[in-house]
Amino acid sequence: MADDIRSLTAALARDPASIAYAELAEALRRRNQPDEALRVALHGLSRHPQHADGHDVLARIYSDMGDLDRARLAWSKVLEIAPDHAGALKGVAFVRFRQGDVAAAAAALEQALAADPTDEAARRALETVRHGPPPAPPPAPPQPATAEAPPAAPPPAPAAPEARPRPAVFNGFDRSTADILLLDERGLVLAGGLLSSSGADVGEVAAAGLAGVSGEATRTGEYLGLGTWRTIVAEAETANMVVAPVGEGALLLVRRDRSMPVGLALRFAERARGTASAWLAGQGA
Amino acid sequence: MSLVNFTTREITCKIVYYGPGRSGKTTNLQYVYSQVPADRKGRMVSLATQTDRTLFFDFLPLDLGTISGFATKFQLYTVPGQVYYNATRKLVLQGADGVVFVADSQLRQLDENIESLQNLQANILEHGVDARTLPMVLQFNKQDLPPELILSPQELDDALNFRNLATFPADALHGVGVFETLKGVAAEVLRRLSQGGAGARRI
Amino acid sequence: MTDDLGRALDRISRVRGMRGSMWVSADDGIPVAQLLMEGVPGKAVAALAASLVRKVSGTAGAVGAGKVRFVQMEAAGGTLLVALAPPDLLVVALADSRVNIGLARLEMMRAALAVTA
Amino acid sequence: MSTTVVEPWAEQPLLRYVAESSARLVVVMTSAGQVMAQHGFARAVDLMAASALGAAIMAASSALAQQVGERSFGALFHAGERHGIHLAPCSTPRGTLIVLTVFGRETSIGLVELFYEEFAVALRRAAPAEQLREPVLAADFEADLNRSLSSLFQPR
Repeated sequence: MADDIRSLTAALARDPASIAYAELAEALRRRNQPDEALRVALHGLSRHPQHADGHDVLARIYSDMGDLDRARLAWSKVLEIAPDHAGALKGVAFVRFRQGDVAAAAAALEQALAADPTDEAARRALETVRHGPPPAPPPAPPQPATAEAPPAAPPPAPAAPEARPRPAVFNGFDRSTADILLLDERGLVLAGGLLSSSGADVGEVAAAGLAGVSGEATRTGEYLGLGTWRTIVAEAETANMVVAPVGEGALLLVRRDRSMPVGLALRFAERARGTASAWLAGQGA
Repeated sequence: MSLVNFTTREITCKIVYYGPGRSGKTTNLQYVYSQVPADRKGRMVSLATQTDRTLFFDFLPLDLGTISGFATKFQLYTVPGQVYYNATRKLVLQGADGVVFVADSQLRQLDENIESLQNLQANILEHGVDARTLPMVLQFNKQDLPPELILSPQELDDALNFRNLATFPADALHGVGVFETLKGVAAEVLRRLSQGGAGARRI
Repeated sequence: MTDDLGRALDRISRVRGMRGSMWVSADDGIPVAQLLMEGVPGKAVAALAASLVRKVSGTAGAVGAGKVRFVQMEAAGGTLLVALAPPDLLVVALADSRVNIGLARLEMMRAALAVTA
Repeated sequence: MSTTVVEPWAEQPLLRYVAESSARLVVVMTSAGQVMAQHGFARAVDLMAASALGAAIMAASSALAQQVGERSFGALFHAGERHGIHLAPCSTPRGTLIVLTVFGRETSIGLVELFYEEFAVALRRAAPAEQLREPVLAADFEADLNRSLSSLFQPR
């Protein structure tokens, strides 16, 4: 047993009511022992239900286990106790972002930055949420901060994953494939690519967001008696976006510069939909 | 907090009837309501369940006329007794100027009385008020029941009266001791006011 | 204010193929003013249109397209049109497939501009 | 997130309502605050406080409605910074139930209200008629309240 775990376990044995449980749970979590970490955290929290850092560690454990809903609930519990808890705000942002709610993710990160403008990790995460690839899980503070001592600066977020090579379905399509993306209804990229103005690959960010758009469009069509939807066009400040379903359950996103008239962008999207549909058929999708 | 208006010489005080479930809190208010003339009382509001368990509070506004030169108005409240409703009970206690603790004299309810007194203590503390400064009286209700079922006022006093409060034996159903209790708590509140304390002191 | 909103809805509703138009509070997704033909579920239109626009705006922001100003959803049985009037109003219109989208869009963008000017 | 019911008929309508409205917390309760079904609560003590307060708010607003000559208010909506609260009565063959919904910024009052109306219809259709339970003795009233609470948190 690692020595930090041994000493923390001893400290807890000496004083079961101490809040060292949070440090022990975090240490167990880092050594990839989520079940023990969970047991220690829950036991500690039953004694200290209002211990923000304890709920923060619990949220990380759930996040590691892939239970994002429970992680979000635990982080929002932290925020009830300590509204500007940086770890929790970044945690909520991470979960939101993974669940495709980009706006809520950005809001949480903006709040973290408002609370601590020097928080570099939050700034980079916000940049990524707004323009770049999805952020890595929030870096854990080395040890849970006591109320007085400000949390130590967490290690910097790992470098953004490099753009993986994708099937060149749309090559030769109006000279560039930087504006066409093919994704499945679960929000995973199939082909094409999308770069932000700064050149970052925002394909996965778009894919995550569009899964939500497509679900809402389907529901809206049903409830308003409009039937199945064919296209969604969004005119924004610097670009127009066209979203269209392709075949059984795939989605196409086409982004064209504002200078191209909407009508033309729609025609362009129609052509791209044909190409994508043929390619998917070829893939037996 | 009681509203004391020295220019118009008016006082409005909030009195809360507290105690375990079915100890007779609502019965106290219903008897007062039945006896006070129409021009001296407002409409009684009872937020109760269909089975007449107090869910949130009963409320009875009273005008007791002039006491030592002040036109005195009382707002009588009761709280729900069940543990289940602690969240709402706590709200009603907010800003109370005086408390009537209605104890159920039945022997088998002694634990509930003690638990409710401790709950009162905890809820007062949570409002940041020092319980020792809050005017309070004890009512030993249901003294009309057969002696073998109940504790005597003396036994109840020993078991519950840690703060040497004024106590009032009562049979609220038939109105015995109800007005004595109300006058008792009113006197405590007004005495505290005359000592310059604006009702319960915030700690 | 409300008669300006009402007049704008009048103009929008005169576009051929229009089934109804309404002002919606963007955050709450509830109708503020409406001019609907019989049978158009105003509450549903407001709630769903606002939700769709919020999701589209989130994605547009994430891919660097900036603030969304107009959204149109074409479906087999009709079209949903939304013009954004920041900070918190939407002009929403429900039309059948024959609608002249260009004209409807123009009236809606003009209405949105007028109310934010 | 856990969705548990005291009586099975409420489960499907509640699951659909939670999915469509994206509500974070939902409580279906009697007008006395006795819980029939819940979504999102991890601890019984939180659910007990929420249902007691929800029932109390409904009781207070109904009393206020009568004072101003209204039969009773429909839905109540509290807009908060990060959460909204929707509270509404729902008449069913089992008597009037109260539905408390807490939702975040990922949805809106418009959507909650839209899918609450559907939920109320589904509850009305699914609820079996009130079995003529013998009236709960005053002494057992609290036990009755706690019985449904504990059944919601039994290990499955």
